[in-house]
Amino acid sequence: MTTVAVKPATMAQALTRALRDAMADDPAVHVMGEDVGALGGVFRVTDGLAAEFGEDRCTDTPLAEAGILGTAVGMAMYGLRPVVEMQFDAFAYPAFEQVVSHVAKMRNRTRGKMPLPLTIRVPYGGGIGGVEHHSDSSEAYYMATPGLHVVTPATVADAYGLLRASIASDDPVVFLEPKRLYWSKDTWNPEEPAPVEPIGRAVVRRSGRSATLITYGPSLAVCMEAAEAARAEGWDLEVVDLRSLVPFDDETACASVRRTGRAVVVHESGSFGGPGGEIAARVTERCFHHLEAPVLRVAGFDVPYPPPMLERHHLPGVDRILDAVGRLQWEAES
Amino acid sequence: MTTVAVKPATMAQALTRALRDAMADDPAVHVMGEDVGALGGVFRVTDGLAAEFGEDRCTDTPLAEAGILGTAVGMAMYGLRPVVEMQFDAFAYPAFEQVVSHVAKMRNRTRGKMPLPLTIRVPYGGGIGGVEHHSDSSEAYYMATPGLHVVTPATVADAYGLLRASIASDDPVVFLEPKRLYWSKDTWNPEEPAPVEPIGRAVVRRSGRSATLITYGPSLAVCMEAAEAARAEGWDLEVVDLRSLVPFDDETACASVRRTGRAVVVHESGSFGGPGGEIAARVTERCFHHLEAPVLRVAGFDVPYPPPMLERHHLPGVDRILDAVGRLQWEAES
Amino acid sequence: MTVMEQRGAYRPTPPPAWQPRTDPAPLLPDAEPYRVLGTKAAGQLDPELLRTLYARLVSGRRYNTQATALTKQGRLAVYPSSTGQEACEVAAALALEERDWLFPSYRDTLAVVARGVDPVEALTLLRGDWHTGYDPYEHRVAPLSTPLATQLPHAVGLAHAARLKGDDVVALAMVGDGGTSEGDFHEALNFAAVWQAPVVFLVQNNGFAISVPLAKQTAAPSLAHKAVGYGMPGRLVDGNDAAAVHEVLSDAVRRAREGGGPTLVEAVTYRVEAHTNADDATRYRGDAEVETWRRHDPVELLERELTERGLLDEERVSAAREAAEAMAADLRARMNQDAELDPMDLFAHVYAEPTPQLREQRDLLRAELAAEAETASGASEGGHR
Amino acid sequence: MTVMEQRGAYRPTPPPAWQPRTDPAPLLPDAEPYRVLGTKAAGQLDPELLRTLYARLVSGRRYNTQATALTKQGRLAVYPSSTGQEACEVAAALALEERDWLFPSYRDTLAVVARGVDPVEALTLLRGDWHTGYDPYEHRVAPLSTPLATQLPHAVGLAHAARLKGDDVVALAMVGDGGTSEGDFHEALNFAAVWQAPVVFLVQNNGFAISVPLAKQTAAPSLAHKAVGYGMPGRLVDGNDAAAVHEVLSDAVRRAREGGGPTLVEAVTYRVEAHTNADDATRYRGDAEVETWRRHDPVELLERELTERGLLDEERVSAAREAAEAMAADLRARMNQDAELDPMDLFAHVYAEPTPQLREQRDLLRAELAAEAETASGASEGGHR
Ligand SMILES: Cc1ncc(C[n+]2csc(CCOP(=O)(O)OP(=O)(O)O)c2C)c(N)n1
Ligand SMILES: Cc1ncc(C[n+]2csc(CCOP(=O)(O)OP(=O)(O)O)c2C)c(N)n1
Ligand SMILES: [Mg+2]
Ligand SMILES: [Mg+2]
Repeated sequence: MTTVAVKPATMAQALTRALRDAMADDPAVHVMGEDVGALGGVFRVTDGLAAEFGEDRCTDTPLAEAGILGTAVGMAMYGLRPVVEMQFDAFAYPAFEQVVSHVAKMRNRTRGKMPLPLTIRVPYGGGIGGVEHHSDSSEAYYMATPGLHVVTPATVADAYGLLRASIASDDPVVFLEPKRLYWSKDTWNPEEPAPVEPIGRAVVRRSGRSATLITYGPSLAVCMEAAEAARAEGWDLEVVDLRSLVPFDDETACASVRRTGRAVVVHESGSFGGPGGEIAARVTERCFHHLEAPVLRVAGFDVPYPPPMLERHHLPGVDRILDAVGRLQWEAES
Repeated sequence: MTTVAVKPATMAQALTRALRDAMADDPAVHVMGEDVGALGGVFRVTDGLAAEFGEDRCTDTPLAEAGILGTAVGMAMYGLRPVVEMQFDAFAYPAFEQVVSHVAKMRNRTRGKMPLPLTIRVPYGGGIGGVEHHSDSSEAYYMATPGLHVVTPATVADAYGLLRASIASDDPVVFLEPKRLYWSKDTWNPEEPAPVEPIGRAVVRRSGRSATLITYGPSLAVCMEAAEAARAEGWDLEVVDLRSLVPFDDETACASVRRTGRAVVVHESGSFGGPGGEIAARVTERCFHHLEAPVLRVAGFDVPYPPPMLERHHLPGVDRILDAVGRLQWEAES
Repeated sequence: MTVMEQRGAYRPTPPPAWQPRTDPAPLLPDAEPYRVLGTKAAGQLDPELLRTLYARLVSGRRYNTQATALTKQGRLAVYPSSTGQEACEVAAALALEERDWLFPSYRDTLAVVARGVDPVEALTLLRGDWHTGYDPYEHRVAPLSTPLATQLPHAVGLAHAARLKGDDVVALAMVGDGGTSEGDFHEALNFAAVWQAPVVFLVQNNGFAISVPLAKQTAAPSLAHKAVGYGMPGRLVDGNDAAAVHEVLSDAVRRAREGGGPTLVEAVTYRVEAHTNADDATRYRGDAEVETWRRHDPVELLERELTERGLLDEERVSAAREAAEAMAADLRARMNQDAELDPMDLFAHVYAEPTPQLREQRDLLRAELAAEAETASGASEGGHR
Repeated sequence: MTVMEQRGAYRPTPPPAWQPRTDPAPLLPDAEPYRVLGTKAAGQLDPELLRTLYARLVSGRRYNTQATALTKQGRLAVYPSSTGQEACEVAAALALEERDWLFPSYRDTLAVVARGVDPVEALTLLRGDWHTGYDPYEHRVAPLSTPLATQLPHAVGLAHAARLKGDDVVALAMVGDGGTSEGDFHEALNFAAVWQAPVVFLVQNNGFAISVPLAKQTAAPSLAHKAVGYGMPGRLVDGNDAAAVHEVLSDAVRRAREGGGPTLVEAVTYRVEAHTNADDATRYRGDAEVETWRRHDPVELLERELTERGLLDEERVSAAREAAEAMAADLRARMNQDAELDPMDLFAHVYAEPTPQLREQRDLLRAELAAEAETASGASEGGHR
């Protein structure tokens, strides 16, 4: 009964498949955005959808993000399930008013009468050598906006499962796709994708007893690598992949930290006012007496995302993570 | 040599005076926004400026926030110091792309050649019975955007001093004005306003030794009240007014927490992904071994800002603050 | 290779054909706002329609004065009156079929009521017990939109979705002169034109955006002239002439329904009251201008037409007034009752299922309320509650 | 009081006067794009101007092919070529005086270079060693704007500020056909018209926004028709006719400088290459269309005109080509050198003074770099660095 992996698939392919299957299952699902039609999107995630489902189901819109999201809101009001593609993180900002003042609030404003089942796909983060405005980690903005779900996959299988779950959700979901993982591959069988779990569950990707790395999306792979490297230092690290920032799975994160007594939050987004502050604060609130050291954060610097040639110095890498682990006051233990 | 208080002034009056003095001192200072001219702004903060300095210095713009901020950027490029008024917090969102992609980044993009000395005044927060979209606490968005200063006064004197400092800053400042304090009064002498201090310094508003309340803007008065009320419970609370969220004055906040060993962060903004997470996390990182209890947060609920008749249940009040103080594990001490 | 040699191979062809895809001429609005009342054409109008409009205008005016009165009594937090603009408000509602959708701006509670929404529900937002007080699906009225112009793309999307589903539904979206300056206005009109969505945009040009007069808002010949830049027709109409507004909107709705695409209608009107009860209009305009417009009152214009043509007798007038008074009395009575509020509603509709985080906060508030209730009912035992 | 009684007091007056504030007729663009080359009017053109344009076009074309070649060699991360659009790029730069300002879009590095900015500095963004590679004040060129249309309000604000200061400076802002759909386009044009700011908007309509053809971008008769909705003139010009573009832009710049306010110019051209080197244009368009446009090449059009009128001899052609080759060789050589980078620059320009938070992070990076350097220079001692 175990899934047979036919051949490796990329995360981009898994996302395409999720869109395709969602569109095939439910005629209310409409994909829209800049260049999503004939071109298949600049990352080719919508490849083939216009050909299979027609231009009315997968629509090249005019170049105006507030207009894209605003019309998607109207479409959702009429019972459709729009899946909007924002071309890059920073190009979602023109739609920010629609996100905050309408998308996030419509259900609440209307006492539940007018839910907005729409998904906003946002390729995010750096590591692909993009020029300015092409590598922002914008999750902090969405996390601070009640009414949104904020979901981000770190694996090929999750890309499929979480996108299906997001499209199926009756609430608006900001679905953050780690750009640098688009071409990451994994053995995954598109014919037997894993069951679609509800969003809001974190997962322990690696068990360990020395300390917990709490992370998500683009930083998971780096954390896994760091955990491997840490063995040389005698540390056995646990790695938690949050998968969804809203809702936040306190249970999984805190259970891990209670076991290990130490934690580092790792993400690419800037540190100040970024997701890590929330995560560190809530874990500390809940696990204070289990903590041997303060929860530390390893994050991007608090600077505008750097130009391609400097991004390696900005992105949290294995060394920076291990340095932080090293600062978790091990002397207190010995 | 002490300042003689002539008569009580409101925060709105102090802000008006700050604008007036800045305009009189520097012809480069231009005020612009919706209804800032003849009307003097919906909160009357720009009252009299168009009459005194002419419509070219205090300009009623078309109704388009991205256009207002975008043209202000161009004006700053040409050597002016625009002070932009956003009518309400939620109506600044249309300008979000300009804020994030240009205002915050221009200096950095141009290696310092093109700084943008502009101030964005944003009336923020609730407590004035406003209908939806008129009471957002949007500071989390700006805090998470490197390149911006984020400043917010809690007293009449600071309203003057911090606004003068913001306008004088060679960097862009998001100046958050707590709406519900516009009509708060204090003895303050407009003819001898306190010296303009650089932004970035927190201040201890009340000394105490049991625990620290860390707060800013609209919540300061509530915290002061809570500190008074706490005496009945035997708690002697210290209150720190941050005054600027960026830069963040770690020194003052941490010195206080090291003294008291306990802290509660209080703000009106939502808790999840809000400023309190950052503040709690960074204080914990720096003061872990001085802490008797986790840093707690008392904040607005993680819901869209409620309608006027329900806002009192949403806003952090004295009771909610004292409840949190009560949860600071006092038994550990005794 | 030299130029001369090259030129042997160079075969100049005519430039690629330039064809404007839309003929601009029919898109341009007339030079003057379209008027019917007081003109010969008024003779052609359906008397029943005029009488209906009249009754609605009388009731609409009464609604405006009643709502304003409620602010003075503290029963409404704020009211942006549409006094003087009733012709637009009423005609917008009447131009639509039941299956159509209305997308009102924050000033348009009258249009919402004219469409059938309960007045108390329409005023919920301004009373402050909740945001949108009505079920948008009941009368197909979108929530009143406070962030200006943001409702316009919603209308386009809904109309587009309806067409995709094969329903002949039209959306009519309302916006002010100030709102036309917002980027969302531009994006909405462009999407509508590209998609040929069945949507009608009604701009009520009432001369002001709070204190900012039209001349500081735009330099265009008229707001209706913006239409040509999107490839849709622009229509200019006297916004105080209920018959004219109704006709122009009905034409546009018909055109949209028949697949002819969107229309931009500018109704020239005037905000005779202050922006809201909280505003002080004397700061930015003189009485003379207001007076001119008071003498071009939509209710009186129609009343005069009907009277002159013998279509209005005292009975009808009294009936209209009595109906308006009854509506007002009912509104007054119901608004004078305190709204019933459950603080726990704060958490009820944020998500389909509250997140674990919200459940925690809900429990906190519940405990607080229980403690409050206990303190209130029990003897006062001191302490900070 | 009855209606009849009331009517005694009712003094109907004519409706408040309606005056369009701008006559729309002169704002409307011509039906066909304006052309000069190949027409009789070309005879009136200044030969020196034509020769200058020619030399610049030849050099511009060479710049485009060289930059594209650099992407293949991995020396540029990405390059959005303006091949086929050189007439617009060059004319935009030449229409301005030294004291004027240029606001380029991301595709316009050629216009930036034509304005005098060092090509290596102009390409810094695309090479990836920093963002804006040049000092905007040196040649009065704003940073290349990647977020589409966001530079347009900047141009308006700068032009407005200059006028307020009494300087007769004009700003010329460039944007693509796709960019006209953004709200920022709308807001910028509206502010410009209301303020009568000395700014010229040049839309290069090159037929596509990445893969999206114009027909999915707008339903307007032309993009120039958008001007009337703001109350400014719209001009339509053949974007491959360098003389025509130069003339139309120069007229608009003069008009702006003389206080006549803004102009919207649509230059009809074509993006003959893919969107960038990373794009695959075969996914969304056929060769035939591209071919038609290749035969309406801006360099060839001008070359032909000059040649036919005997204004171009082999010497001039060679000189132009040699200058272009020299520019390309220099560019190649300098781009083949590795950029010098200091990672500490990450923190240098975020604020005038780094915040305490940034100072901490700077120290962290400095320590990391020191440790890296130590590891690199010393014997490998194991460990995770
Ligand atoms: C995006 C946005 N910006 C600002 C406001 C604040 N505001 C409320 S009404 C108003 C003026 C609106 O003018 P107009 O569009 O002409 O409508 P009218 O009030 O005349 O009906 C303003 C600026 C808002 N509601 N939304
Ligand atoms: C606000 C914004 N949205 C999306 C993008 C991504 N993007 C880059 S170029 C482009 C197409 C631009 O088309 P057009 O304006 O016609 O200019 P052209 O590429 O043809 O020169 C898009 C969608 C962007 N840079 N900025
Ligand atoms: Mg108005
Ligand atoms: Mg284009």
